[in-house]
Amino acid sequence: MATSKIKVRRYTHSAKWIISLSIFWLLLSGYLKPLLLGFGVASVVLVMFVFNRMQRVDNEPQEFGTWLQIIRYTPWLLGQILSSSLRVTKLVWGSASEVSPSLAKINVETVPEARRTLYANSITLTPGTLTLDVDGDEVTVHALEQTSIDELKKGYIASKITGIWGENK
Amino acid sequence: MNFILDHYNYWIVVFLMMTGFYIVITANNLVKKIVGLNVFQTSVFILYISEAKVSGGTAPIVTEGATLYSNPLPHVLILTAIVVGVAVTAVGLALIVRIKRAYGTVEENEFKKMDDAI
Amino acid sequence: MLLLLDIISGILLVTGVFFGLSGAVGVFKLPNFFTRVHAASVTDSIAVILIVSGLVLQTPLGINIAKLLFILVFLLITSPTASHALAKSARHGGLLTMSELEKGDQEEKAPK
Amino acid sequence: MNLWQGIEPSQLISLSILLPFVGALLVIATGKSPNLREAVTLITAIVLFTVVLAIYDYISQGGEIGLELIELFPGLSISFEVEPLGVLFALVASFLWIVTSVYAIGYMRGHNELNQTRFFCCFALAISSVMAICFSGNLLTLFIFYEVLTLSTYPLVTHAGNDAAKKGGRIYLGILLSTSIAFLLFAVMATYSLTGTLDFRAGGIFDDSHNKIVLSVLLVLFCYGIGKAAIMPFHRWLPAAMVAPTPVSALLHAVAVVKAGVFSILKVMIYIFGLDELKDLATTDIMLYIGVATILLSSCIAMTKDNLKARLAYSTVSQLSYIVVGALLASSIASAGAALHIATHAVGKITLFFCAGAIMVASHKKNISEMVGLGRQMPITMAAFAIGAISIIGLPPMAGTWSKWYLTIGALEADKLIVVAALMISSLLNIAYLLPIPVKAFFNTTTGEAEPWSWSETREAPLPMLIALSVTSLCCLVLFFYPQPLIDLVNMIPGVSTQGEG
Amino acid sequence: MLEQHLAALPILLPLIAAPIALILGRSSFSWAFATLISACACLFAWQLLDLALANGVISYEVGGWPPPWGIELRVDAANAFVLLAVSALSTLVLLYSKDSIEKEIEASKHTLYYTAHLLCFAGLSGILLTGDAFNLFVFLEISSLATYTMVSLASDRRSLIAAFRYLVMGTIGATFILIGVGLLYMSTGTLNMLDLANRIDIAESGRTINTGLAFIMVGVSIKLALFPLHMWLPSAYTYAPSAVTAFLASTATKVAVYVMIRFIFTVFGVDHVFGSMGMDLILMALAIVAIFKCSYKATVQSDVKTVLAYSSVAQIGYMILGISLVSATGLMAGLIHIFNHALMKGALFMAVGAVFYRVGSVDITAFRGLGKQMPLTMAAFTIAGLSIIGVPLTVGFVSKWYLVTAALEQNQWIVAALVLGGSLLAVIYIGRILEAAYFQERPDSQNTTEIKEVPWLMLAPMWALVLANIYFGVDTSLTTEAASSAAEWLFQNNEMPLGNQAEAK
Amino acid sequence: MTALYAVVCIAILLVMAIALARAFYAPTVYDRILGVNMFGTKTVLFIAVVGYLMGRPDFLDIAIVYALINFIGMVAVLRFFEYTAPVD
Amino acid sequence: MSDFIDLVLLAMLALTGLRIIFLKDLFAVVMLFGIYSFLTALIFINLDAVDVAFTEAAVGAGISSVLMLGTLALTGREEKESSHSSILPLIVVFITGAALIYGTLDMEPFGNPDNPIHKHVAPRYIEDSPKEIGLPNMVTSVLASYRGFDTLGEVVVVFAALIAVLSLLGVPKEGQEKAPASGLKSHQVLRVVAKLIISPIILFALYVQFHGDFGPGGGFQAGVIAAAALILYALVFGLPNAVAVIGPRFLKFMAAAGVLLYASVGFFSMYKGGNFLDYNKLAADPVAGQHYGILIIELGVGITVFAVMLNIYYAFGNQVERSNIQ
Repeated sequence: MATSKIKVRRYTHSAKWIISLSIFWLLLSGYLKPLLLGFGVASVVLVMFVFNRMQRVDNEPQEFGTWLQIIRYTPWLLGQILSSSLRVTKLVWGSASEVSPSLAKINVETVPEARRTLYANSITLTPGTLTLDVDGDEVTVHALEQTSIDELKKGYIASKITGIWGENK
Repeated sequence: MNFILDHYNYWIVVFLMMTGFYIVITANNLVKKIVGLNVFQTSVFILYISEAKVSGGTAPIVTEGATLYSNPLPHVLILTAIVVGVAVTAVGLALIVRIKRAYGTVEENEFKKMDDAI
Repeated sequence: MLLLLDIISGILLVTGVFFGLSGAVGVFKLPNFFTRVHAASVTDSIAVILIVSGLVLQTPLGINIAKLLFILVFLLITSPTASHALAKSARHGGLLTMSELEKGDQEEKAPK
Repeated sequence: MNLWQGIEPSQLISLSILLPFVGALLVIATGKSPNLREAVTLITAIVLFTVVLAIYDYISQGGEIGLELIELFPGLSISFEVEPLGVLFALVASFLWIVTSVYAIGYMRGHNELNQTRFFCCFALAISSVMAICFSGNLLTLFIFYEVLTLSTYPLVTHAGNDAAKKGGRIYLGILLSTSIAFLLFAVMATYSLTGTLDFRAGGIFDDSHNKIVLSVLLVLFCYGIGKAAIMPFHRWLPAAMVAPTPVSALLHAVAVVKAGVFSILKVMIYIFGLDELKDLATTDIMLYIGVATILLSSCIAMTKDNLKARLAYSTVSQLSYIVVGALLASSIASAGAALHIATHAVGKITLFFCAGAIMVASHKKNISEMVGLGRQMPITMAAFAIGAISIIGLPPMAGTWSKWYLTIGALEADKLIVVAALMISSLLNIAYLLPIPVKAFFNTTTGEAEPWSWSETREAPLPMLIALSVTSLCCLVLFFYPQPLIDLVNMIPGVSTQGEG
Repeated sequence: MLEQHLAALPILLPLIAAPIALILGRSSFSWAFATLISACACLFAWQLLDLALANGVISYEVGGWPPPWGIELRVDAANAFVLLAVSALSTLVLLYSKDSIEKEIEASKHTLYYTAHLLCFAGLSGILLTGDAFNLFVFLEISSLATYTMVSLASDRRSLIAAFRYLVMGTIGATFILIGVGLLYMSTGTLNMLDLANRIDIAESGRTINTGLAFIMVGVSIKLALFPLHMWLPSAYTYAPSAVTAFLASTATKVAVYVMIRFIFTVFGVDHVFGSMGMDLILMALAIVAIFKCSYKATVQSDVKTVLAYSSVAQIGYMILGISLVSATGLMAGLIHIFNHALMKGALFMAVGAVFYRVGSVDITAFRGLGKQMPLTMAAFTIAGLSIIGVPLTVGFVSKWYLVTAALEQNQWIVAALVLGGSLLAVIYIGRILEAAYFQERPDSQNTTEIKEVPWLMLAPMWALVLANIYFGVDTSLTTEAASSAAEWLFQNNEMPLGNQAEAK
Repeated sequence: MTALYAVVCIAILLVMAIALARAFYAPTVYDRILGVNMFGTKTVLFIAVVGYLMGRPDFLDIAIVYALINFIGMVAVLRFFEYTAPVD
Repeated sequence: MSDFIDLVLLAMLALTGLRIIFLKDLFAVVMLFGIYSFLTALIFINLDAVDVAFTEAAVGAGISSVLMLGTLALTGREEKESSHSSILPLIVVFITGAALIYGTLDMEPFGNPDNPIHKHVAPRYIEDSPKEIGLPNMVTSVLASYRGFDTLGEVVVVFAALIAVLSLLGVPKEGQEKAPASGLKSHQVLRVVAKLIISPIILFALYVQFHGDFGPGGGFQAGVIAAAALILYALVFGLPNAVAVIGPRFLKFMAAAGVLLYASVGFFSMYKGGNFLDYNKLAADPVAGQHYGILIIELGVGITVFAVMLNIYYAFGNQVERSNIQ
C-alpha cells in the first residue's frame, strides 16, 4: 500500500518533469517541424532517462510546487527583493557606520523539510538578511541590522511559506 | 591617427599574446605555465576573430534584412582551435597531477634539482 | 503604446543598472565580507529582474521572451544559492569570527 | 693458370673479391673445428693467388678487364678495372696472404690466442677489400673499400681485448676514419664536382682548365686523407696498431693496410692528377718535403725504440714515405721505383715482422736489448731477419736495392738533390737501427764469451712460422735476381717507366 | 574505388582504427589490429608513391568541395616519399612494440598505447598529405597529443617532466604556426597552400607576410627541434618507452622538416624566402651549429638514448643544411636524409630498446660485453651506427654524399668540409658505445647468463631496418629517383594549377 | 532606444570593471570569488543587452550558457575549498 | 559603439593578463583566467563570432577552470618564487612582440569590408552556402561541410586528449562503495538547486545540439554543456554517484563511437561514389544530403565531446577524491 503510493507519487512527479521539459523544449526551439519535434521527444526521453538514473542513485526526491503556489509566492518575493535592494542601496550610498551587522540562529521547525531551501533562499533575498547555514532545524542568519533578525524571529517569512505550501507534517 | 584607429585592435591583441607568452616562459609553477599557455592561445583566437570582423556586418547567420555578414571562416578555424586548446590543457594538467604525485612538487626549479636534469 | 513600452522599459533598464552599480560600489565600500555579500547578492537579483524585464518589454512575442525568462529564473535561483554557499563556505573557513565578534557582543552564541 | 681459362675475364675480378669473402663466411661456418677452419683459410688463399695470377696472365698479354657492378649514384657506380699497378699490388697481397696464413696458424696456436675464428674471418675480409682496392675502377670504389678495409681490420687490431689494445684500436680507427672522412671523402667529392667523373684515367682527369690553387689544396687533402700512407703528422695510428698480434702487424704494416694507403696515393697521383699536372702544383713540393721529413724523422724515432715491433713500425712509417716521395717526385722513374717499393718493402718488412713474432712465440722477448745472443737459439729466424733488414736498407743482393735505385735515379732526374741526400741519409739510418739487431743476436753474448752453437740449444718457433719466414726471406733474394716480371709490370703503367722520360 | 581514394586512405585508415582499437580492449587484439592497419597504410603509401612518380600530382577534394573552398589532399613525390618512410616505420615499430611495450608499460595501458600510436600515425600522415595550411595545424595537434601520451607512458618518472616540457614547447610551436597562418590568411584570404602561393603579394602586404613567414618558421623549427629550440627533444627521447622513441625519432621530426620544406618551397617560394629574406643564411648557420654542438653533446652523455637523441638533433641539422643550400640537389639531399635517417635511427633505437628489454638499463655501462651476449642486436646496432657515421655502402653515406655534392655545387667548400667534419664526432659517440659492447667485460656483479638475445618479434623489424640501411645504401635508385623528382617538382611547381577543378569557378 | 541600450551597456561595463577590480585586489579570497561571481552575472546581462544593441537579440543562448558556467564555476570553487583550507 | 565596447573589453583583458603575471596565489590566477575567458567570449560576441563565443565560454571559463581547480586541489595554491632571472624571457617576448607589431603595419584596416580576407574564399560561403547547404548558420555549413575534414580532425584531437588523460590518470572504478565524504553534503541548499537545474541544462544542451543549423551552437557546444551539467552533478553529489549514473567505461565507448559515427558518414559517401565526407551523395537531393550529413556528424561530435569531457573530469575528480581520502 505504502509502496504503491510512493510509486504513484513518483509517476506524477515524473509526469510533471516531462511536461515542464517539453514546454521548455518548445519554448527554446520554436520550430514545429516534425524532424525537430522528433528530436525534442527523443531529447526529453533521454533527459528523463538520465534524471531517473540520478534519482535512483542519490535518493533525494525533489518536489515541485504547483504553478499556483509559485504564482502566489513570486509577487511577494519580488516585493521583498525590491525593498531589500533599496535598503542595501541606501546603505551603500550612505555612510558605512550605519551598518551594525549581527548574527543569529533561528529555529525553523515549522517550515517543512522540502521547503527549507526555498526558505533559505528567500531569507537571502529579503531585506538585510543572509542565510549562512541550514543545519537541521536551525538556520544561521547574518543580518545588516539587528532589527532584521528580530523580524525574522517573529517568523514572518516562515508563516508566509507555510501559508502557501502548507505546514510541516 | 586613422592608422592607429585601424590597427589598435591588433596591437592590444599582440600585447595580450605576449603577456601569455611571458607567463609561459617565466612561470615557475607548472599550473601557471598552463594558464599562460591558455592566455597565449586565447589571444591568438582574438586575432583571428578580429580579422573576420566586417564593420557594419553582423554574425554570419542568415537573417532577414542583413546583407553584410562577418567572415565565417575564421570562426570555424577558431572553433577548432579552441577544442585543440582545451585538449592540450587537459593533457597538460593531467601531466601536472602525475608530476606532483611523482615528485611532490610542481615547481620547476625544485624537481630540476631532484633529477639530474638534462 | 509603443512609446509607453519604450519609456517603461527604459526606466526598468536604468534602475536595474543603477542597482547593479550600487552593488558594485557596495562590494568595495562595505566594511566586512558578509556585508559585502549582502550588497552583491541582493543587488544582483534586482538588477537581473529589472534589466531582463526591460528587455522583455522590447521583445516581440516569441522564443526570445522564453529565453529571457529562463535566464531570469535561472539567475534568480542560482544567484542567491551561490551567495549563500559562498557565505557558508566562508564561515566554515573561519572568516566570520574576526570582525563579527568585535562588534557583536550581543550575540548569545558565538559560532565555533 | 689455365685453371681459370674458361672463365670470363671480367668475372675474374669478382672472383678475386668474392673468394676471400666466401672464405670468411666459411671460416665462420667451420669455426667449431680449428683444423677445418685453417684448411679453409689456406685453400682460399691459394686459390685466390691462382686467380690473381690468371689476371696477371691476361693483363700481361695486353688484355683489358673491366666490371661495372651497381650504380650507386646516377653516373657513378661501383666499378672495377684492372690495370698493372693494381695487379702488382694484388699479386703481392695475395701471395703474402698465403704466407701469412701459414704463419698465423703457427702463431695463433703457439700463442693460444682467443677468438681465432673472428681473427681469420676478419683477415679474409681484409684481403677481400684489398682485392677490391687493387682493382677499383674509380675513386668512389677505392674510397668505399678503403673504408671497408679500415673497419674490417679494426677487430684485428683490438684482438687482444685489453686496455692497451683498446687504446691502440681507438687511435687506429680514430685517425684512419677521421682522415678519410674529413679529407679523403671531401677530396673525392670535390674532384667529382670539379670534373664530373671519378674514373681513373691514364694521364689523369685534371687538366689545365682547373684552378691550380684548388688542385693544390686537393693534393694536400688526398695526401692526408689517405691516412694509411702515414705521412706525418698522421702517422700515430701505425705504432699504436702495434698492439695487434704479430701476424696482424705483418699484414697491416707490410701488406694490406699501409700498402693500400700508398697504393691509393700512387693511384691518385698517376690516374687522377697525372704526373704532368702534378709537376705544376704548388703543394707538390711542400708535400714532398713533408714526406722527406717523415722519412728522416721516423727513422730517428725508430732508433730510440727498444721494443722491436715499435722500431719496425716507425721503420714502416719512413719506408712508406719513400713511396709517397716517389710518387710526388712526379717523374716516371721515381714512380716506377715507388711502385716497385710496394713489392720489395712488402716482402722485406713482412720478413722482419715474422721474425719478431717468431721471437715472441719462441722466447717471449719483445725488446731488442733482451735479444742479445738470440741468434744462437734461433739461427734461422735471425738469419731471415738479417736478410729482411738488408733488403729494407736497400743493399744488394736483396730486393730492396731495385726500388731504392729507381727512386734515387728519379730524384736525380727531377733535380731534387735534397731528396737524394735524404734517401742516402735514411739508408744510413736504416742501417743504424736495423742491422744492430742481427749483429747483437749473432755476435754478442750475454756472458761476453762466444759459445759454440749447437742444435740442442735452439728453440725455434713452430714450424709453420719458420716456413713462412723462410719463404719471404727467400723472396727477398729471388726478387733481387729476378725482378723482371715486376719491372715489366711497372713499365706497363701508363706514364711510368724505368727508362726515364722519352 | 580504392584507386580513387588512395590519397585519403593513409590518413583515414589509422584515424578510424584508433577508436576501434580502443573498443577492442584486449591488448593483443589491438596490437594485431593496429599492425594490420599500419601495414595496409604502408601498402597504400607505396602505391601512392608509384602513382605520384608516374602521374605527378594527385589531388583529392575532401567533401567534394573544390579547393580553396574545401580541404584538399595533395600528393606529390615529396610527401609520398616521406609518407612511405613514416608508414613503413610505423608498421615495423608496431611489430617491435609487442614485446618491448610489455616490458616497459603496465598491462592496463597497452591498448591506450596502440591507440595513441595509431593517432600519432594518422596525424603524421595528415600533416604530410594535406594541402591546407590550417588542416595541417589540426593534424599537427593530433600527432602531438598522441606523442605526449606515448612519451609519458614510460615508467620512469622523468618521462612525465619530459612530456610536459614537450607539451609546452610543442604547443608554443603550434601556436606560432597558428599565428603565422593567421597572418597569411589575413593578407590573402585563403588557406589552401597552392592558392596561398599564388596570392601572396609581397608588394602589397610584405611586412605581414614576412612576419607570418617568420612565425611559421619558428613554430616549425620548434617542432623539428632545430638547434636553439631543441631543448625538449633529448629528454623526451631519453625517457620515453623504447618503441616510442624509435617511432618518434624516425618520423615525427622528419615530418616537421617536410612541413618546413613545404612552406618554404610551395607556399612562400624559394626566391622570397631565400632570395629576399636571406633565410638560407640563418638556417645554414643554425644547422651547422646544431651539427657540431649537439654532436659534441652526444659524445659526453652516458645514457645511450640521450646520446642518440642529441645525435638526432645533429642529424636534423644536416637536413636543414640541405634545404638551406637552395638548390635542387641540396633539397634532394635533405629529402633523402629524411628517409635515410628514419632507417638509421629507427634501427638504433630499436637496438637500444632491445638492450633495455634484457638488461633493464641503457646506460653506457649496461652495454658492456653485450657483443657476446646479444650478438644480433649489437650487430644491428653496429651497422646502423656505421650508417650514422656515414660509412660507405650504408644509407648514411648516400645522404652525406648528396649533401656534400650539393654544397660543392654551390661552391660552399667550407660547408662541405664542415659536413664531413661533423661525421667525425659521430665516429666518437658511436664508437664509445661499440667499444663498450665489444671490448669491455660485463661486470661480475650482474648475472650474465640471463642476458640473451631478445625475442624474434623484436629482432625481425630491427633487422629489416638494418637490411634496408644496407640495401638503400647500395641500390640508391628508388630513393634517388623519388627524392630528385620531388626536389625538382618542389623547385618549379609555382605554376601548378589549383586542384582538379581549378577552372570550375 | 539604441542610445539607451548603449548607455546601459556602458554602465554594465562599468560595473564589470568594478567587479574586476575586486577580483584583482581582494582583502580575502572570498571577496575575490564574490567579485568573480558578480562579474559573471553582469556578463550575462551584458550579453543580453548587447544583443539588443546590435539588433540581433537571438543570441540569448549564449547568455544562458554564461549563467550556467558561472554557477558551475562557483560550485567548483566551493568544492575546491572542501579540500584546501583557504589561507590569506 | 561596437568599437568602444571592443576597446573597453580589450583593456580589461590586458589588465587581467597583467594581473595574472604578478599574482602568486594560483587560485586567484585560475579565477582571473576564468574572467579572461569570459572577457574573450564577450569580445567574440562583439565581433560577431557568436558560435566561437559560445564555445569559448563553455570551454575556457567552464571546463578549463574546473580542471585547473581540480589540479590545484592536488598541487597546492602557492607559486613559489622563481629562481631564474626574467631579463632573458623579457627580451624574447619583446622581440616576438616587436615582430608581430611590425607585421601589423601592413595589415589592412580593422573591419574594412574590402580586405582581401573578405574578398577571396569567404564570399562563396556567405553567398552560396545557404543555397548549397541549405542552412542559415554559415559557420555550421563551413564547419561541417566545406571544412568537415578539419572538424573530423578536431574530434580526433578531443579523442586523443581522452587517450592521454586516461593513460595518465586512469578512471574511477565503477560500482565502488560510496565514499561518505564525497560531494558537498553539507550544502543542502546547493543540492536542491543543483538537482533542479540539471535536467533543464541537459535538455538545453540537446537543444543546442539539434539547433546548431539555425543559430549558434552545434555538436561541440552541446557536448560541453551536457558534460558541464553532469560535472555539476558530480561536484554536488559526489563522484561515485555521478559514476553510477554514467560510467566511465560507457563513456569511453561513447567517445569512440562518436568518432566512428562521424567517419562512417564519410565512408558511406565513399560507398555512394563520392569523395570522403561528400554529403551531396547521401541523398538524391544534394541539399537534403547535406542536411542529413551535417546532422549526423554533429551528433558524432556531440557524443564524443560529451563523453570525453566528462571522462576527463572523472579522471581528475578521481585523483582529487583519492588524495582526499588518504
